[in-house]
Amino acid sequence: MKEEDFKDNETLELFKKEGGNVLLSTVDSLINWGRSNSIWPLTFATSCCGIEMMAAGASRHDFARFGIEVYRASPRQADVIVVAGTVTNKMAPVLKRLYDQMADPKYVIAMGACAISGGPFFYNSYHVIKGVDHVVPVDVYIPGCPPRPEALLYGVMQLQRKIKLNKINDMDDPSANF
Amino acid sequence: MLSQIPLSYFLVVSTLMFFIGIYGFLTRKNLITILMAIELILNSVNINFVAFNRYLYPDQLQGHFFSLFIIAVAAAEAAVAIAIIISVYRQYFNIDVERVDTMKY
Amino acid sequence: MSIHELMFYLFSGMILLFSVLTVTSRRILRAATYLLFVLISTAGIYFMLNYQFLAAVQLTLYAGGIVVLIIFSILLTSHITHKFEPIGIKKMVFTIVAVAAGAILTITTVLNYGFNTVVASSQNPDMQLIGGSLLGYGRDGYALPFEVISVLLLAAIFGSIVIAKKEKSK
Amino acid sequence: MEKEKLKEIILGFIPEAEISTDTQFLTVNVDKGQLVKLATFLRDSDEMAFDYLFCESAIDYPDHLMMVYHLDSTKHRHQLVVKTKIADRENPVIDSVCPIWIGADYHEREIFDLFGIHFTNHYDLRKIFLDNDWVGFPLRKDYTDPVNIVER
Amino acid sequence: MEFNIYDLTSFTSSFDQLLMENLSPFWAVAIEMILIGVAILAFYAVVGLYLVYAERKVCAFMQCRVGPNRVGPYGFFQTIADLIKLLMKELIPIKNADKLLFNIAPYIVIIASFMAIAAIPFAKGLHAIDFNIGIFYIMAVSSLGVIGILIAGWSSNNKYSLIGAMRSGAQIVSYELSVGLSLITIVILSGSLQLSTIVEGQRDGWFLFTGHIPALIAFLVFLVAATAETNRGPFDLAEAESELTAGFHTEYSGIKFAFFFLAEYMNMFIVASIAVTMFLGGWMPFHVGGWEAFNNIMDYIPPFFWYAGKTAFIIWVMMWFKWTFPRLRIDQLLTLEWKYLLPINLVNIIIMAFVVLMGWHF
Amino acid sequence: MVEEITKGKLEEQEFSINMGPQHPSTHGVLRMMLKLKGETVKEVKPQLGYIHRGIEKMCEKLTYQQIIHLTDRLDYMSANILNEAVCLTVEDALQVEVPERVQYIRTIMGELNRIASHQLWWCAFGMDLGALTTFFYGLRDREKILDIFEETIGARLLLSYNVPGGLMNDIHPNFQKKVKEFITYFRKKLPEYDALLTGNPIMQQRTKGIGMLTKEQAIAYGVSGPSGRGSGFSCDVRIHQPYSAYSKADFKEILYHEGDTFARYKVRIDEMWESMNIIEQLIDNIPEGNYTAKMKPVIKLPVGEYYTRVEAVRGEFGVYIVSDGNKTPYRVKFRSPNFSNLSALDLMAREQKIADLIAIGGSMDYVIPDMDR
Amino acid sequence: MRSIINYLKEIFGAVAALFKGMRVTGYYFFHPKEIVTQQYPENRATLTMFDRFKGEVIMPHNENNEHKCTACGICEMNCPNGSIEIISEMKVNEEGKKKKVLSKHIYHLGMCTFCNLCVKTCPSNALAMGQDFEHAVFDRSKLNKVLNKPGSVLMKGTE
Amino acid sequence: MTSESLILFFIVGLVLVGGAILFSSYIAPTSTNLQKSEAYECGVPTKGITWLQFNVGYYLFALLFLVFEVETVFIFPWAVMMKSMGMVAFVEILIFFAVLGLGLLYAWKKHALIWE
Ligand code: SF4
Ligand code: SF4
Ligand code: SF4
Repeated sequence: MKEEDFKDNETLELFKKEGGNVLLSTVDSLINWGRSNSIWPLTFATSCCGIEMMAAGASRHDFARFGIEVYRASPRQADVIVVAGTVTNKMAPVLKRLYDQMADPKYVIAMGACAISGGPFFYNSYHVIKGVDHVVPVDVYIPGCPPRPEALLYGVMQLQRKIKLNKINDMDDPSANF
Repeated sequence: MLSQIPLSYFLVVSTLMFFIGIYGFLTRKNLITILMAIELILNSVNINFVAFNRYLYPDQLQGHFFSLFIIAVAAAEAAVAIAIIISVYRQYFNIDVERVDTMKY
Repeated sequence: MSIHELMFYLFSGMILLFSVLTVTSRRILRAATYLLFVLISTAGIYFMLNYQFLAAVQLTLYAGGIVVLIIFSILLTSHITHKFEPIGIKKMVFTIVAVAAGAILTITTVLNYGFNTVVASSQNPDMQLIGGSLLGYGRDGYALPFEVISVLLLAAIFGSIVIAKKEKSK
Repeated sequence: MEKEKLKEIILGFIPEAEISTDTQFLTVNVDKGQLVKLATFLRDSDEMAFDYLFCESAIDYPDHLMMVYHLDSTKHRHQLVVKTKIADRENPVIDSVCPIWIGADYHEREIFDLFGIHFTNHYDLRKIFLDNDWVGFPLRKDYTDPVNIVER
Repeated sequence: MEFNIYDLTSFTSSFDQLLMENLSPFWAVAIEMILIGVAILAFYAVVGLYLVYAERKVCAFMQCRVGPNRVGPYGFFQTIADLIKLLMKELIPIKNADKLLFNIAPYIVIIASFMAIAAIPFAKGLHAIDFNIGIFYIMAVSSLGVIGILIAGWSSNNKYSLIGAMRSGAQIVSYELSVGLSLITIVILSGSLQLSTIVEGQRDGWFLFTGHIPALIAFLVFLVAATAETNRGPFDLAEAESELTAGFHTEYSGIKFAFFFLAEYMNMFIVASIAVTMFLGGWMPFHVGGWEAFNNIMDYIPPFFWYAGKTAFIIWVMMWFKWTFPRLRIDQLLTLEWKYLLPINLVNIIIMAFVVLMGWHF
Repeated sequence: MVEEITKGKLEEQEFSINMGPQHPSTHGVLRMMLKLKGETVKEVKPQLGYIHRGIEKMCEKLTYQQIIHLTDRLDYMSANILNEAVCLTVEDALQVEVPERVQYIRTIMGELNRIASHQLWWCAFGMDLGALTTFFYGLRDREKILDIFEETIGARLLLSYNVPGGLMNDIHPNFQKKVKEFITYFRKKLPEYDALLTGNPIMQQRTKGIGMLTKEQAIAYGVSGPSGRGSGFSCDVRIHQPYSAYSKADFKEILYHEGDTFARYKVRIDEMWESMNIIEQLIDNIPEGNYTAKMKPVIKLPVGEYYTRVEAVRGEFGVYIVSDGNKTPYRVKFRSPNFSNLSALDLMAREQKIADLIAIGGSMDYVIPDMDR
Repeated sequence: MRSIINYLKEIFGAVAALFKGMRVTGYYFFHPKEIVTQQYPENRATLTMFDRFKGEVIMPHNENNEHKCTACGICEMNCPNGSIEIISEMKVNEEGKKKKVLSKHIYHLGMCTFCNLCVKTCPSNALAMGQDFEHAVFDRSKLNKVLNKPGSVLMKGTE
Repeated sequence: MTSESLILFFIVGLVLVGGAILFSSYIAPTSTNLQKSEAYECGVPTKGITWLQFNVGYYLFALLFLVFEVETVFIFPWAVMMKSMGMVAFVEILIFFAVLGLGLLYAWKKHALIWE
């Protein structure tokens, strides 16, 4: 997919600037190539969006083409946590804990309206977190309710683009600010 | 090539191992560790047998077979020993020798 | 230094080091792991002496069998945070002295004894030979022990089942 | 069985029950003290045989709380609604029907959690949804939570 | 019968000679060792990585999808990307874990598989060590891997790991017997433990065919038991995802986890190699007695390809098992071993001995 | 601590372990506290609320049209049936007669939804048992249904197709053709499910006689739907209180009396066949007409209480609306099948192995957001 | 004897049943035609959504940059989760009447549940469902969209 | 090559694992937070101790395994000789198996082969 077909290139440019706009070395790009092509997700699905995540893994859409099929149940071995579904007040500490227990480098995809902003449960609900970015730092937001599997794939590609900007030695813990 | 190493070296190693085993046997209180010490002792004996066989009667296999049977017997012994340990454990929830013999059956 | 010497020193060093660790380690599973290393090094010595079958038996039965069994029982009876109390200094010194005395005595005897070593062949006894002797009846045959082993094993099965299966005697 | 007949039987058992037949299901209003007695009767008597409690809910009215039990009989295939008022909104207590219909277990825990109604005789009355340190009963009408609720 | 066109023995020995002549013996040996070491390492890495890739592709095809295809042509570099990523992943120190044992465990698992590879004959003359107790040695060494798993599970101080370790302990311990006994059936037929002799013995027909029924039973038993011994589905109870999250390696991250992952595939490779060597004639081409022309054509395919092809087939069958069957429960697993496989095996050995005694084999 | 335990009565000491909230086989965020002895489960304590979203409270603030989109998010696997239930309640209360066409379409959509859900259940159940390929076959076939949904409704999972008084929009012209195609296709594929999983001896051994639930227990706990019918509890609302167009189709209730995991499994497999029967009977007879009845833009229910029971995929779903005459309900209660079904889990899983617990959970087909609401 | 026969029968039955399952997976392995995978990013050019697919809410503009929204606020009211905010101002039109004019129709894509209510209830059909689904962004604020294009005005003849 | 070169394989394995872990631990990013090094248990803090009480049944399998492993070891030399020794070996192994089969039968009958 071509660069200009992607959305939100401006933010990506911004990230590049923040990174000092230094050219990546060969080693960096090799590592980023590895990282971006092997994003193992944690099995973390709380509700409806999880079903579409499963659908994305199934034959029709085949997540595995991106090398992502290795769903790990243990956060130690996962790279990305796809928050697929509503996160409630009771669940938030769990999510945070899971995120904390993941090994660096780690990424978060907020999938679906609930994960982005609480979605349908934004108003009048007493038990829903209004967006998981209050709990963990989110790298990519995929709107939809639920997003269709292609949208998830698209989000993953966005994440890959973001990973490709990383430099080997500026991997600070993003959760330090939290 | 082997002749570069004298037989006595093997014997020294096995002796040391034997006495280390004895040390463990005497100082350890846990039944399982005692079992391990016994395994060390048996092993040192095996080394002796094998070394003797190789250096003294290389054409025969007595030492070799002796070790073989020792290993087999050790296995059977370990099986029974562990069965005993487990049954002791189920009785006392403990496998310290000292505690075990002070407790009443 | 030939490869053989190198290996001998390596293996005997490992044996001694890990045996000491086995009997002194305060964590039981570590002790078992060290024991495993001792046994593997012993197998290494057998390999070096070219008794390959014996070495493999050592690996299978000792390392793969007995140690596994020991680890199993450790998993039941001990917890990861469990440590042995260090033994009293007095007892330790006493034991060490006694053991060292014994060791020195034996070693001096061993070193002073003149073995008439013959290293005619460092041939590996091949399986045909081993099998032949194991099944043979004659002077070098071990057919009887071979069958006795089976009885021994039978006894071990009976014994361990009876002992371990004993229902909770309340 | 028709509503009328059911009504007669129930009235024969508990004369002071208020029964309305013009609603979707036959509705019985009983005093909360007689609830367990009625429930046991409903389950055990052969003509009633209400063995299946398919819904149990609470309603928060401005001056009282109301427990509603929806019953079904797998034998006769008739339905019944039992209602009980709990006048004390501050400290509501009612007998549990858990011993009669074990399926009420979770429903009552839910009601305890969200309405704050205590059930006596319930064997394991814990909060089911919310954290143990959650304050307030969200499904009550007067519940406010400025932290979590964004009003629209 | 002409085999020497692809005989590698002469090549290796002449290489040996070349070194011996030009260097002092110590250095000659040292250089030889280093070369072999590097070769093994490369071989190990390549096989491991590509088995992972193959597994992904195989399961993808069985599941009506295409599998990894975006990293390199047909996703060929997928596992390399995985490797790079895993190498660059944080190694998390676990609180309350027994650090020493926690770190030792992957070594044990990997080294056990390394040692086993040493004795596998890949082609004529292409094996590191030709023990005269070959097959027994492989069995002995590969039985050590389980200790790594037990230690890993126990030292993680994690409940899932502990259950996983316990399970895999019981499992591997049980199935090792069946592996051993089913191999014995073939040893009776071949009369040797040396792998090269065993392979040579299958010159005129693979043992699977010459030993007919008992060999076939032994082969099936071996396949089942070997799948179980390598901890693969449907016997992957130790890491049963739906029950124990990740089983004994729940707490392992990054490259340490990768080693467990790798060891699983290497063990699969090893048992497949054993199966090929013992039952399917190792690197021997497929021969049919009497069909000289056919046999000659078969000889032109290099032995290594025969070996690799057969191994790939066995591995594929094992993958096929994994992706078809539901996982067994622990008690079923043990029942299968102790009440079915083991008695069958014992009887089978007797039958085989009888067959050999009567000379009924081909 | 260790000393205490070693000294204490270890026989009675149990090992407690957590499964969930993040666990591959709890189908969401159920947390189960297990007490184990060895591998044997001594007690299961489900902990709910990890996905409690307060939907009942939210409904009190929303109009009846808006409630629909929240019911979808309860049991998202039977979204269509759930919002049908709300629509039926509102229509009952207002005494609106919906056109027959709407009833037919609702029934067909509901049954398609049921098949889709059972397919997904089959995938998940296979995964729980460790048969990983089932996941792909089930979802592959499910995509065909999703295509039908998407063509008509525009959404794949959360349909929001029913609105009070009718439907959101008319069916797509291709609808009938596609559905028929699907049924021919799926009739061919369903036997594959049997070959892959049902007949498998490993699977049978893992499910037969495991997780027993007798009929009496099922009734007492209110375990309905396929799970209840696996115990012989005849609880199909479609039969006993037919709604929409179910009275026009001829079908039977699938009942098994064994009460074990395998019986529950079989009920679902057979229900897929039966659903296809229903659809086949209805699909050609969809009457012409309007796709919605005349409704006022602002719906106000008369004061009173309304209860509707429908047969959702996982059991009896009930909507209980108390209205005070406003445009928003006074109180809404959803009787969710999973909630009651879950309460029987402890009973079923005791004295079974961990692996059995997973199988039992899989056979009950839990959807956690539906329990937590 | 009976039990031994049963024992053997059991084994053979089990093996046969296992083989049946293997035939299914084996069949698919050897029939790559059965692969149903759609190669998403590669097939973008040919990938078409169903025309009713609900990907996002859009406000169609005609070529003169005109839309139909009268800023009546009905969609805002009907949206179950407040994804729409209408900002309007009072303007005096040519006829001298004060009239509400849309200045911003804010649409929170990150909250929308695609329930279709806004589209359905809009009295002047100003809204529609778009079929784009590639919305993933790095920054959440990018999801708050303004539907009316800058400088757009109300279509003539819309009330 | 002779069996000495086994040590080579050992060393290569050691180097592979050690090198990779060393490399990784130097180059991989690290971060710390309070929860990271705690035991993972589905995202909630662990309660109780990690200690599993297993039944004896479990050990019986291990014990039986050991016994049968000894048996396997002794059958190997026999298997090698079977072809050349013929009848004698056959009879010997029949006796051997008969005795051990008795053991297995005993275990079976005593329900030692049931996992509880
Ligand atoms: S965004 Fe929509 S589909 Fe996703 S979890 Fe939330 S309500 Fe469900
Ligand atoms: S979009 Fe339609 S409903 Fe919304 S403000 Fe504009 S005209 Fe009104
Ligand atoms: S589609 Fe529904 S949720 Fe989205 S903006 Fe329109 S009314 Fe709101």
